[in-house]
Amino acid sequence: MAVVRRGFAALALACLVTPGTGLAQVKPDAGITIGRQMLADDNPGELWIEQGKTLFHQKRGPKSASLEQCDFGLGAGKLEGASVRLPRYFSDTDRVQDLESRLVTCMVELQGFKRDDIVARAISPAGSNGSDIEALALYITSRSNGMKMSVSLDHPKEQEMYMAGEYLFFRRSGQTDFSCLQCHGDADKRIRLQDLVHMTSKKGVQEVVATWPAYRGAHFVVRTMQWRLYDCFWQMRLPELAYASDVSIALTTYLHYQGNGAVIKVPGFKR
Amino acid sequence: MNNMRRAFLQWAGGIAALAAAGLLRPAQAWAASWNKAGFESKVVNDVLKSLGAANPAESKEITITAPDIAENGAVVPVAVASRLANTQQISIVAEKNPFPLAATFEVAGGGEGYVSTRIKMGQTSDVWALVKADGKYYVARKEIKITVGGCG
Amino acid sequence: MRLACWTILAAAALTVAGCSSYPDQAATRASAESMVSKSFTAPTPDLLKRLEQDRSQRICSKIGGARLTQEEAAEVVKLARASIQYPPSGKLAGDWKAGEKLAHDGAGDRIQFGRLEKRKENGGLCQNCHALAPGEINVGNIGPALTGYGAQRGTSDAVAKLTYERIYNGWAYAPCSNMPRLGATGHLTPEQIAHLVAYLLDPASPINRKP
Amino acid sequence: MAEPMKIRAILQGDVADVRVLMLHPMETGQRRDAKGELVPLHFIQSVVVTHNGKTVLDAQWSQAVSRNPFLGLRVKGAKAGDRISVTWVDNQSDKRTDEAVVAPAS
Repeated sequence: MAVVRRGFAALALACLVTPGTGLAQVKPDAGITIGRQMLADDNPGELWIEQGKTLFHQKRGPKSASLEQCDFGLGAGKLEGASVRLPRYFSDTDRVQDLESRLVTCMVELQGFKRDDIVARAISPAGSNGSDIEALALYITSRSNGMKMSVSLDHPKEQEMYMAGEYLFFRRSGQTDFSCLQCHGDADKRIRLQDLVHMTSKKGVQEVVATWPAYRGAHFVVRTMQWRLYDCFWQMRLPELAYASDVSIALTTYLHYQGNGAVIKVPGFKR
Repeated sequence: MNNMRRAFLQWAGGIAALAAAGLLRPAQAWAASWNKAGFESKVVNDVLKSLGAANPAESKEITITAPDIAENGAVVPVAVASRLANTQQISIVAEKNPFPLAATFEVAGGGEGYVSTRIKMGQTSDVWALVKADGKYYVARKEIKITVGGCG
Repeated sequence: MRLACWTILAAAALTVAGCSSYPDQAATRASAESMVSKSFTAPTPDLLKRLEQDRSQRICSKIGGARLTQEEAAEVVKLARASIQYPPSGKLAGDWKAGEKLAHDGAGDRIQFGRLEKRKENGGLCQNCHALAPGEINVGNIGPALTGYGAQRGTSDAVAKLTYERIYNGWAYAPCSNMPRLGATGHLTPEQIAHLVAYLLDPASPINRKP
Repeated sequence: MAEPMKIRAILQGDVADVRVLMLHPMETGQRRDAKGELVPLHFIQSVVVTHNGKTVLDAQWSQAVSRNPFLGLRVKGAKAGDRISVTWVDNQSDKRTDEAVVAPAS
């Protein structure tokens, strides 16, 4: 009985205090950071910016039009500073849209692409040359490099998206009982060796919103926020997050608003 | 170093694609100079033989900069700096790779004894920096641990 | 700390948005749940059910990770206790070698590109969040280190039972903790959990090796 | 078709720090594609770097160099405005040359 009580106490304590106390944990940090720094200093993601620029100005699609007439919130074709205000409400679609869902809208409306085709190709296979949207999203976001994230919630639909995003961030479901909080609710946590961003801290969430799209070393392509969210739900064993869906936009609205003030610096470099 | 890193963020001026023809040797000439025997060697000893580098001497004048632990074996950054006088050639060898010799760099003219690249590693292994200086071969080694990245 | 942080953020949000037009909790919940129902795809409709929350998950989804009330905590514990099932054999400690393999297996049952990841069995996921045998580097730290688990606690039936239950449904002891209810949600079978218990307790298991 | 490289060359004293990113699959010949078919061996075999037309680095690579390769080197006796040219050739005889001008330290 005493053993049970001691065992229980130890376990209960372990749940209350920061894990890692008591038992020696391997601290792999020092030997890893130099590698991360070497990779981040020379980021192959840079190679996609030019591609995105070309795609933006090229006449493409059934309507043979460029994206120069696409309005990302600051007027047709105005890209400087557009990303730092996204997601935002757009009256023409009567929706709150993030950069990627707005790109889909423009590729459909201006260029005549089929929505289903774009969405199906939006996230490229690992080890490929990447998708049009990945290159475009990087190019457009890079035009806000050095600028501060400043998402507003002035429109009621922006508020609604933010509130939904917050609710979803903490919503646990599925066979792992995960919400975003389980992995991203504390500082200095890792899944295996991979550092997890502490998203309920200002610094952590700013690091996130400032560095996507990013070059993903393990995939050899540029990845976007839509992919980041999709991949989290995959690990959580949940169904597949639909590209540019409201859940993705709500979570992005929540995170970007929390990250207001972050200075954009893309492409980021992720493991 | 920080200043330098910041400076790199500004791309050096105009980058122009050149019509390659005038500057290039024909492809055949390249294939001939490529160290086929070395790159197809399956053990380090054969790599050394292919280079004429049997029994290289350990040297503290060679520095390998690389992580102790690489998160992604597909992209392991490795930089080699040689302070040996008259450094002519630097090879990077991953001992336990199926084909250990990853790359050989001939340093000529104004080239300093420094190269940096990224290699694939199948498993935890010693990485060798094999340096030819003044006609002789020297070596430094560093173990790099490879972990399987991701959650899968 | 987290609660305080959240309160400040919420206050800031309210100030910006203006209280009058701010959606209330029920409205937010309704709009977010409606988004959930329209934002996911799966190869078969039954897999979409994974998005539905059970009673405990609902209680454990407090915004900002806010504290549970005493009643809520008691309800989660009660539901958890009732959920726990034991292997038909009654043996709570199985084969530590099988457990070791499971502990280092993070795959199984994920959905990607319109396909369900079908395997003989799901991985135990332990390595993702817990330090395991001494010297292992590729381990997470979301959960407490399990290094020396059995060496510290012994191998009594009581320890085995407690360990089994903590894996099957840890919310019976720590309601709404980060630890997935691996047995209760069906991620692992009772037999698999018994293998994990053996891996944690057996003196021969690498996890109990002296560092 | 070969995509442009990114070349940065920044002066540090009289040494130009040169950093090159290339877009290339660097296929090992062992990888299978989505259809389960082996992707043929396809990798950069040679990289030559010149400084004002004079060769300063002549590299031979195997398929063990990572996809989307990086090459860093240092060129002694460089001045702002000098030309750095990089040429790669792969085992399928595809090739690419790009050039950059050495920028002063900022």
